[in-house]
Amino acid sequence: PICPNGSISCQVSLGDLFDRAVKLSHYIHSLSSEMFNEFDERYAQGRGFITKAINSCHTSSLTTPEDKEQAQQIHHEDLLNLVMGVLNSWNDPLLHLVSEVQTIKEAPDTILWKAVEIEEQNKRLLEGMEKIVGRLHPGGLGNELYSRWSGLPSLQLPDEDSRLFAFYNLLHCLRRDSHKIDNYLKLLKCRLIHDSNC
Amino acid sequence: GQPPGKPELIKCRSPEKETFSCWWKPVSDGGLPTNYTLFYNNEGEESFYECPDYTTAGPNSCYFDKKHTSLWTIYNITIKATNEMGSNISEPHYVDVTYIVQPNPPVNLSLALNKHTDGKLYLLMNWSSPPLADVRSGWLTLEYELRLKPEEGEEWETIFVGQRTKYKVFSLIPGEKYIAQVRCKSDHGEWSKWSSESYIHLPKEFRLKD
Amino acid sequence: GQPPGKPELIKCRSPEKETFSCWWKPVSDGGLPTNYTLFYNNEGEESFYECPDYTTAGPNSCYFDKKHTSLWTIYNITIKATNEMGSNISEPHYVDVTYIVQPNPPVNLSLALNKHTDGKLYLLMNWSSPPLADVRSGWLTLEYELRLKPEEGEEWETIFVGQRTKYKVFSLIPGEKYIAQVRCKSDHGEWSKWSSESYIHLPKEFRLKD
Repeated sequence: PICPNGSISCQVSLGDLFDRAVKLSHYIHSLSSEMFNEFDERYAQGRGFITKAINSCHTSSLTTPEDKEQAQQIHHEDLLNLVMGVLNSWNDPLLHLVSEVQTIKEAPDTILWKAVEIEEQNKRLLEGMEKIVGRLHPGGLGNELYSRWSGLPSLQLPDEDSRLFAFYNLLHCLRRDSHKIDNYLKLLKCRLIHDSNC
Repeated sequence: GQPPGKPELIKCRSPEKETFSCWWKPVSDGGLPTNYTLFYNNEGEESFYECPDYTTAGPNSCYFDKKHTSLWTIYNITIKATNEMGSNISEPHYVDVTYIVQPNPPVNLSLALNKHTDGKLYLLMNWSSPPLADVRSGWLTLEYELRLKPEEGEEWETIFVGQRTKYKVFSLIPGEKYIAQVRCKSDHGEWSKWSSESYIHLPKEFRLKD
Repeated sequence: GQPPGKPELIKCRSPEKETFSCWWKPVSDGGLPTNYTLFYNNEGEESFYECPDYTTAGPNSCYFDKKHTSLWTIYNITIKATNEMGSNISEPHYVDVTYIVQPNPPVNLSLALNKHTDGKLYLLMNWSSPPLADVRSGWLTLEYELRLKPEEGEEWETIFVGQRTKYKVFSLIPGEKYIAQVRCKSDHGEWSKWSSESYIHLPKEFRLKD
């Protein structure tokens, strides 16, 4: 039974919070990956977008660990702060993605539906992470990281090729950042809940 | 007249881990019109809120839509019954949405007799996930359980099959008429109801091994 | 003699998200000895670097050890073929190690006959993650899939089992000799090859139901 001794210490355990966060981050990345692949197959073939997408994510100013060693050396507080920073930095672009994706010519429902689902689930994951951070660091994490997105005008460009590239780049970055978040959360869960012995 | 009896919250349920509803048992009201209010608060919060929607889930119920449903907190829920003589409050009922997920039953359960390449006959059971859940397969991981018995038989044979949506059954009695059902559950939640029954009449010469 | 044809990069693969290797197809070299050099640069960097290790991953390959492997960044890789008559350069090949993870197969697949508390016999399958994969720290998350068939049978029965490393199988034919294999994939990557085969011969009186 939930809360056997009434409201005393009646809360979702940290382990359960992490389990739910990891299940959500895994789901968000799977959706982001499918959405990117669908868009790439349908709108980007032969346009060489990948060469222009290099080094162009709005979150690249957030220095994140790029291999296992770096990720294991970073303090969990800083890794949590990075995850929060990346998640927060995607709120605004995801909101606009939902409305702008509908303007793409013959955008299939599956892309539209995924954009809506990812925007919703990203907010839900952010709510969960705030709960986890509040549990681990009641005083908060100190300097909040955030990277502003200024890509809306490029999603509304008249020239189709430029506009499609803007979408391609946004979905490429979403796939990348959602994978980072998923990977870091799985690492944090093993470290904080299972003493690095998953 | 009397003040109302103590109300009791019967059950809370979420079909897809996105929304949830709770139902309570009306009290013995001694003939006086009784009014019910549901209050809830989340762990660590002082303030209480009132039920956002008393109608969607039917009489004596409260429906929490997506905006009011959180996976990250435990809800402390109480019901207050009031009539002109006074009021009465239920015991607090604690709810963690992940643990009250009870999907709708699986659908399209089909039974077919198949022959293995090496001649052996077996029963192939096939089914689909419940409509609401199949759209978000990555979000709601469903596991299934089958049960099977001869029509006249008393005892069901129950088989847990994990995330599969088809299953081969070998150990069957030739000439028998079988009833089969399937149900599902999300990782921490409750089993759904059993699906509607499916039937198959095995031919007499249905050998297990030629 | 002729200058070499245009080299072509065939595949890049990371077995555990910590290192990766790339392979290219040797060109038609018109009988002249041809030398290959691999150049790469990382997203946001101007300068190009040469392959750090041409031997570890075998002929016509380049191996990037941990120090030279980063995730979430695009490698721009080209191959240059040179002989005494001249040289030729491949198309650029863009790789993000994040999306080329294909683990080695699981190991130590064992099959054992067990009896359930209710007397039912079942086959317990047990295996371990591939040696190089660091599942313990959470850097790599592996999911598994089993397949099983009677030795003479054509059709494999495939079962996805998520992150578990053991599984109980109930629906089997008594007296049959079974072959089993297991494979794995990183949570968002490519399936490994199937493991080597394991066998078990079920006794005749292996009743599924007493």
